[in-house]
Amino acid sequence: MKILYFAWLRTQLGMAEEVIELPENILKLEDLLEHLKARNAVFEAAFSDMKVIRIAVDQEYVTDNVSLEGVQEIAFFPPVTGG
Amino acid sequence: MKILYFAWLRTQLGMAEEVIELPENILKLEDLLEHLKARNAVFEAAFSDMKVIRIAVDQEYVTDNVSLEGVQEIAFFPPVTGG
Amino acid sequence: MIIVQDAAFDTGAEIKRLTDNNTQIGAVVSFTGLVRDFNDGANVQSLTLEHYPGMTEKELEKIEALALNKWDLTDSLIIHRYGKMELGEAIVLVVTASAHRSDAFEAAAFLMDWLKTKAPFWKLEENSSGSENWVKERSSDIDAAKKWD
Amino acid sequence: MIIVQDAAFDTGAEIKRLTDNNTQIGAVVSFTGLVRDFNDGANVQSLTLEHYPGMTEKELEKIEALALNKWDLTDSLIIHRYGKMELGEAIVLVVTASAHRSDAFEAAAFLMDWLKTKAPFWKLEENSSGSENWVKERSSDIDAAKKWD
Repeated sequence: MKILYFAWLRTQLGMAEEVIELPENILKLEDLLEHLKARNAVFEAAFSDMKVIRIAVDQEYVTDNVSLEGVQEIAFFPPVTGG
Repeated sequence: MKILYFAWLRTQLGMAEEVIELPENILKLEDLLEHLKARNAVFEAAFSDMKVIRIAVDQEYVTDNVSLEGVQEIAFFPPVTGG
Repeated sequence: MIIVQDAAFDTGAEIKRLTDNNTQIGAVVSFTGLVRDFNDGANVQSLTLEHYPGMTEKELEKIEALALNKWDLTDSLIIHRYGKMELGEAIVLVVTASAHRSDAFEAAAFLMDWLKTKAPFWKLEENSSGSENWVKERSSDIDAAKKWD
Repeated sequence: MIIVQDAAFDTGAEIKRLTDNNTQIGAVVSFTGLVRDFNDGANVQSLTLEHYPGMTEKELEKIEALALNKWDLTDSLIIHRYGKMELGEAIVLVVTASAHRSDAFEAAAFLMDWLKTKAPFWKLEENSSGSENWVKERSSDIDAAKKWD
């Protein structure tokens, strides 16, 4: 599964994208978030306030704790500021 | 005093403008209208429905029976349709 | 700025002229009104716009001053043509520039609504059959203008 | 039509392209968003716009489809740039064409409000002091978008 990071999340994590093999116990979005935060202090800090993080699953906004079955691409990013 | 007519009022009256010497008994706008309507059937018909006539005195819209003292220019025209 | 002219204008060039060399502008809204092939009647071929020279300019100045007073605008422009125009030609242009998009949008809509009900212009439609028709006042235009009272 | 590109665009040429040869259009509204010299911070010198290729296009298509469904539009166009832009450069263009001006005005305002809150773009401001700053979400943008719900 591909994970994308944009804007300050990208610069803070020092990473624009990564490809991960999901451990078997990670079934839903919340599981993935816990998995990422458990990596190190940088990830934990970046995802400490989920109010300032938006999530897209296969390029569609999600706000629920969706299943990751069959998902190809997840993106984490700050609220958008285009226009 | 100059009187201007625009749009269908101009074509109906066959006149874009005229200069008239006001008779002494014509003091207000309503007096002028009666004076014009008394001229002939064409003027009477043109001014028969004042709901479809707008009036500007010295290039300012008026809706009241204003005094004509010192007035240089009166215009009669249909509701505007620009833009 | 207000301009009343018979000549055609170029919307893009006018927008550019208003915004060039002003780096405080974040939002520019333009409205262009064109001669379309149906209006009061069908098969409109051309329009002739009559106006009241002198009063037209005064009314447009007043309307622009109201907008500049009501919204936070960096600049504004109204161009209104008179004379004969063919199908697809631009009749009127309103451009508003502001730091903020809501001011630019609202002011442009206000300028058009007021111009439609206050500026002394009259449209004569020429149809393909050769007949002519003075365009009638629209109640929707009156209602649109009232919402700014 | 939606276009996501790094190249600059010409507002006037785009408006012309949308309206030429369509004589049913009576009203064209354009919104151009420009890099201005103040935003979250003062002394903005340039902006870099990051986006999410793929999702950006999908979101813009959805927003345009909503507008075309909600208003009576002859045509519409959204151009949004990404990459680095200097002061005064155009970032975004929305053009709406309709037989009626209220549809063109409302649809353009809606497109901008939704684009501001839904399209995955992020602005990095570069200030004259050399510092960089990710622009923050604005509550006024969220409120503006809510009014169309």
